Amino acid sequence: MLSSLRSGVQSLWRSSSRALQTSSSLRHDSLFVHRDTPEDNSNTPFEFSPENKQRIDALLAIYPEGHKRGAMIPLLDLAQRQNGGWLPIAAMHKVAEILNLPRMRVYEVATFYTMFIRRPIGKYHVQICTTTPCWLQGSDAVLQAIKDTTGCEVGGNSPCGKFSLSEVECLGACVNAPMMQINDDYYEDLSVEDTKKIIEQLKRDEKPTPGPRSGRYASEPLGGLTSLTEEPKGPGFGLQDALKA
Amino acid sequence: MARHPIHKAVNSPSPDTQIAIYYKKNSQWINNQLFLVFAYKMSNIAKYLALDKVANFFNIIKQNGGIRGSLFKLYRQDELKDGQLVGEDNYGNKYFENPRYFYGRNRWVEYSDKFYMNYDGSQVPAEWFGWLHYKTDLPPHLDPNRPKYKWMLDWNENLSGTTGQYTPYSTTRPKIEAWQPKPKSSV
Amino acid sequence: MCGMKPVCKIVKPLLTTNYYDAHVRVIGLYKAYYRFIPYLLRRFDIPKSEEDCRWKLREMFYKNACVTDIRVIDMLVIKGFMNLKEMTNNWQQKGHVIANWNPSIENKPCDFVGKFLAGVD
Amino acid sequence: MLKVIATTAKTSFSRSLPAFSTCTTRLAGEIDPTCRKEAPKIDSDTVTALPEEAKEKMVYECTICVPTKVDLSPITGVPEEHVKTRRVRIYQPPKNAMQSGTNNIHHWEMEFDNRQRWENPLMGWTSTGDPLSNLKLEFTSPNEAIEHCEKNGWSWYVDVPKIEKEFRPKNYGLNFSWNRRTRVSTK
Amino acid sequence: MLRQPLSKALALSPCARLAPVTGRRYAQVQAQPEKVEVFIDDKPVYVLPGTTVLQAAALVGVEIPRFCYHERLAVAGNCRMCLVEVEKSPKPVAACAMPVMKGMRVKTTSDLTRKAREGVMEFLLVNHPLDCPICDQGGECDLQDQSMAFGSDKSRFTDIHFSGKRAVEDKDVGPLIKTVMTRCIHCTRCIRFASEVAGIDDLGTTGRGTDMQVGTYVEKMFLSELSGNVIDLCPVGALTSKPYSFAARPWETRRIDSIDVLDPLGSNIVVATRTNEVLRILPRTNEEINEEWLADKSRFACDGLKRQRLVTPMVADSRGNLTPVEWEDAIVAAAQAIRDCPPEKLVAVAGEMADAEALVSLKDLVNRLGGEHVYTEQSFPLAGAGTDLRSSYLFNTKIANVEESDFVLLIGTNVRFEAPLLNARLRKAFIHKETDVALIGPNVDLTYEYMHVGDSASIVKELASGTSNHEVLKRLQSAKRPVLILGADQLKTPEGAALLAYTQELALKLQGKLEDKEWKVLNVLQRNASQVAALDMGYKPGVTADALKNAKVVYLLGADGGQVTRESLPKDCVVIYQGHHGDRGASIADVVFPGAAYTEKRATFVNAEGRPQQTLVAVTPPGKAREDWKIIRALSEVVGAGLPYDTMDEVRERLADVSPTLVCYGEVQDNNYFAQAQALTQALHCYFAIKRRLISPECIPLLYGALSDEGHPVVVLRAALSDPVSM
Repeated sequence: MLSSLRSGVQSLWRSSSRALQTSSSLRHDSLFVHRDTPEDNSNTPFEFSPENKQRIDALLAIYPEGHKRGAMIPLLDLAQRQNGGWLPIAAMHKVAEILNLPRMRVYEVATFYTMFIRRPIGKYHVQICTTTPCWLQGSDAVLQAIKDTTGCEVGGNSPCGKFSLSEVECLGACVNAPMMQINDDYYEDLSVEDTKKIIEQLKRDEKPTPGPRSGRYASEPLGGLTSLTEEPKGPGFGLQDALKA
Repeated sequence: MARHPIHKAVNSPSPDTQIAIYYKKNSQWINNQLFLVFAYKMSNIAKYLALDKVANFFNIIKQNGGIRGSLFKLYRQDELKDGQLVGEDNYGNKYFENPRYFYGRNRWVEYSDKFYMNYDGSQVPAEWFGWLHYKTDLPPHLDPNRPKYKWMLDWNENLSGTTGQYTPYSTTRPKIEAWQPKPKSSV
Repeated sequence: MCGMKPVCKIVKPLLTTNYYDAHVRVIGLYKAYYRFIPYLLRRFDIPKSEEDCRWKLREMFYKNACVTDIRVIDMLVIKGFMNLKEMTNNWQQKGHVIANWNPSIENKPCDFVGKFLAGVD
Repeated sequence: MLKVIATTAKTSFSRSLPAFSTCTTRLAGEIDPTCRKEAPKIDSDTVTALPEEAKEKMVYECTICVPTKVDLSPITGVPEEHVKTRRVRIYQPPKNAMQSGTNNIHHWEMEFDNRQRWENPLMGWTSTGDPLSNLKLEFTSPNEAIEHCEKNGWSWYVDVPKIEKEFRPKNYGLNFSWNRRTRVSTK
Repeated sequence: MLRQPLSKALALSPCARLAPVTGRRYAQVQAQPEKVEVFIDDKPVYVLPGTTVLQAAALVGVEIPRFCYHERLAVAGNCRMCLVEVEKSPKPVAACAMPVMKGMRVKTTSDLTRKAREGVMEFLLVNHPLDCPICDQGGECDLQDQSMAFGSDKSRFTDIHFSGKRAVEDKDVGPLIKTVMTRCIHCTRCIRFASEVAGIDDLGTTGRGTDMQVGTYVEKMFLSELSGNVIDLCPVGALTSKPYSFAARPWETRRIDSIDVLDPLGSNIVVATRTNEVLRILPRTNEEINEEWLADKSRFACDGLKRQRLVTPMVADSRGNLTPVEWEDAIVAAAQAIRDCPPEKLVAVAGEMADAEALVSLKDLVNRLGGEHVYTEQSFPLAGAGTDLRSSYLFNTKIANVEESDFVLLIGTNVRFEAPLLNARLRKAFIHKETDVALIGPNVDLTYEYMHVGDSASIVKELASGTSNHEVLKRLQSAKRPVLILGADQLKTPEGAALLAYTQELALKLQGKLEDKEWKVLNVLQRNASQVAALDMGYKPGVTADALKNAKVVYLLGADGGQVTRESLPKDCVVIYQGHHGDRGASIADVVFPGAAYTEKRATFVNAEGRPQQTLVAVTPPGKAREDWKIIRALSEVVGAGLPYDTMDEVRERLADVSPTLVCYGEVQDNNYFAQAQALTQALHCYFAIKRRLISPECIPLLYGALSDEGHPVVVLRAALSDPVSM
């Protein structure tokens, strides 16, 4: 609560803040302590759905006795998916209850992994990569396009509540830069128009085709193959004569 | 001889007016002075015969309330002086001046009778202290420039050695809070 | 005699090597003080008689009568002469000398209830 | 200073040594002469010394036998009440619970019982009349401390800390053991 | 914390246990594995295989700097401060986690080691604020000291000039612990303490990398009865004591080693004082009692020593209001009352913090006057052997030996509340020695798993007679070193005698079968610090209503337990109260004598094991207060029955006359005569049906858990010492 007040005051004084502090504060975009909100407090009910309960049983069966806590991450993931992409504290408590662990141990895991999102989030979580290869390929423009179309700020939700935007580090699809991840799908080789189109489709709750937008199938070269163009040679190619049977 | 009041220190709007008032009030006394100077010149012989001293003696006795009064004053103050009553303060102390005595003894105070023998210097209030010690020649009741504020306290004599004296007390919080027994309500 | 434990040990002496010499030194110190008493009374204006001073002197010496260690005796003699010299040279003042009688110190209560009420340990 | 005293106390008695003398110097002369090979070398100072000086020197060179139990209380100058009524605690300083380091606790200390402190009524400062309150001596062993206390005539007692600990090898792997309760919940 | 089922865990072979080096009396005699030779700075040392380098170094007196390592906690190995060079190892190794190997040569002062330490220190200081001047840890800070010894004078990391140091939000974990989390260096000692020793898994690390922080994630109090120990454990100033904050620097304080009297264990403490004020209380290592922990009540109740104190003698005036008087008047008033009183109507009642010296003087005084009525507040059944045999009211197993036990049965005691450090021992045994615990009584949270047998006292009877078919009986009978712990509070009731008798019988049956004849089974856990000494001296336990009904003079020696009330006394009865706090006792008194609290006197206290220990004078008693035995001694003289001792040494001689065990400081005498006690009980036929449900105090882990009508928790904490009942 105090920190939100603080950031509010700071944004008011942003222009003159240099006079007040000599160094910028190092802060992560998410908090590592829990703050009770109307949507997220320990009293909000959370219960796994019957299907998920079956999944939990199956998951727990994988782990041997004495190591059941290994199922914590799958369970948290299940909870997050069931809860529309974010993980309320009540879900963490539920997981702790299932695994018979102190709650703190679940908090530790949930805060450690950035893919567990502990604040309410839109239906579509747009994660745009701005690491060097994507950045060189124009991820700034893509980011701007997402901001314009969704109305999100980085680290925030859109006014309609449908979208959330995060800036992330490399997602491992540098060959198809620039790229973004929306929920579980990668959208690659983006141009500004592509991005806008994808967002528009999502606004209508249509599902855009994931993958590269450049017409590539995967990460092959854009202008066709430059190597390995001929038929692969058969076995024994280039072998010493003496070794040929 | 600082006979004439010097008003350098007092930054009043019209010092001359005040001097005029002062002199006007004391004109009788000045006339006496002039007369004395004249008499001095004219009566060397009388002086030679110490007759002026005799005159002074009777004058002093007279001013101090006859023989009984003079003896009492002598008993109380160890000296008898004649002089001009300059003023009296709120506590009943009377202030006198007589330039016939040399500088340093020509202003004095007669403490109020209520002090009887228990008089001491601290019973002189601050404003009269200044006049007594020649810091100013203007008696305080004639000095319009003296600041008068609501917050100024009445003069208070030094109470050391009396029951009203200041005794130091601890200003620190006690380290141990003692238990206060609950008073019994009955009877 | 306490059996196995060594009772004596060999050490370096301070002034004397035997009780006789030590005794002689103590007597010498006593005499020096004794003879100084009249001067002491005059010089420091002590409100005591010579007899008082002699008794005090005897008392001071007898206080350590039970000391058997030669080195301790020697050290006491040394300190005694130091004290005497301080007096003869006027390094001590009247207050120091009169302090031997402790005239200004109130006696602390020594019975239990007295100590208890006074709150002294 | 010593010389002064020595000369002051010089006497001309020449009686034989008393029978109870514990002086060991006399024994030195009774060594078997056949063991001696050569005349002792005498330095020039000894030769040229005056008889008094020689005697004095001899005193410093010889040794005497004294009781093991030394009582220094007559010459320490400590007031008698602080010798007779005080109790000395001999102890090993405890490890400060706030810190891990143990380098400053491998010795023994002695301290006196705590005496009365009182408070200044004006400022609340505390004072004590105990000259020994700040005396804290360090020793390598309790025996040294005991000897020191006995020498000074203090009564003492030894407080032996119970810090002998069962040695159990630590094992990082125990944090992860699957079948023991030592498994830590954070791993 | 996934635990094995008890049976499975117990089935494990004990070979994993390592025998202790120092001869603990009940230690298992096992074949010692061959020791290996290692060289620490070229000094050879033989150690058990599996010993860590750091432990081996400690054996030869080489201290390796550390932050995260603590010998009573699990190895974490995350601070890296203990890096040392090992010959033939390419990189420095963490000494705290590295087991020794044969012929290993460790160099703790080599260049590589020094450089490694300097590097670690540089990293630690990158984000550690330079606020030592306003930090409460300053002067006793491991980081401060070690950076002086091993650190570099400047940092090469200039990035912080632009980005600033990491800043972490402070946590609110209750009124006892102050947190300044920016100072945290992530040693995780507090987390490990909470999860291993305290058994409260509330602390943890959240986030990762530079955003990692130690805390509770959600805002909650650190609800442990041992929470104060994390203050000691924290090597920096991240966790400090809230009541002590900004009070003093460690070099300003005088430290006096003393004994705690707020629980029956008699934990060893260090009282830090300055200007005649007790500022804080720290634990002092005593492996036989408190190791190096201290319960919160003992640690934080010291500010109660400054409140509600009796500082002057008081006598009730004609209207019954207590008015301050001088000592003479108070003593004369009390002596008058005692002289006028026939000896059989003089009743003395000792409270829970009375010291042995005062107890013996009071008893001697009453006896000299011809009276016999000396009581304690806590009751104990007198049927059978009663208190004649020491073994029937002591903690015979001894606290440290509880660790050696393999099965502990708690009967009607909430150890966590009554003796938190004993509970910590039990938990330690549970974790490290695979000891199992069972409980008869209310199902309370003891911070470890236990077998709940039921809450009826009749179970004890069934166990004793062997008619029970509960699993716990089999476990008890198969145990090599069983321990029974009976809560003394259960013995207050009319059925107490029977409960004690059955417990004695059960213990004796178990003991008869043991191979280890020295092992003691029966334990009674007393509730306060004075009871054992009082019983040793022959005080009668539990003041009876009959005695009070006829009393003419009642002498309360710190008796605030509420056993004596005005209603229970005749109208004209004179009550004399002697104690250090104004509470129930003082408020019904006609004469009040101010005594000294445990930090203000040299006094003997006997703990639940029967171990006498002495407190030392840390501060002067406030105002006109005097040491307790002296008050009684002075009173005796005025009464006309002067006690024959004037000094503390003489009182102690008297104590030794009464019972030589009372002055064997620090030592415990072994107790026997269990069979005789049981035989006496049997002869008197104390066995009768017991059906009561056991009720033990609900666990309120913090002192201030029970809110009184005063409302605010901290207020209650302050008054904690003066009013122990509300805790």
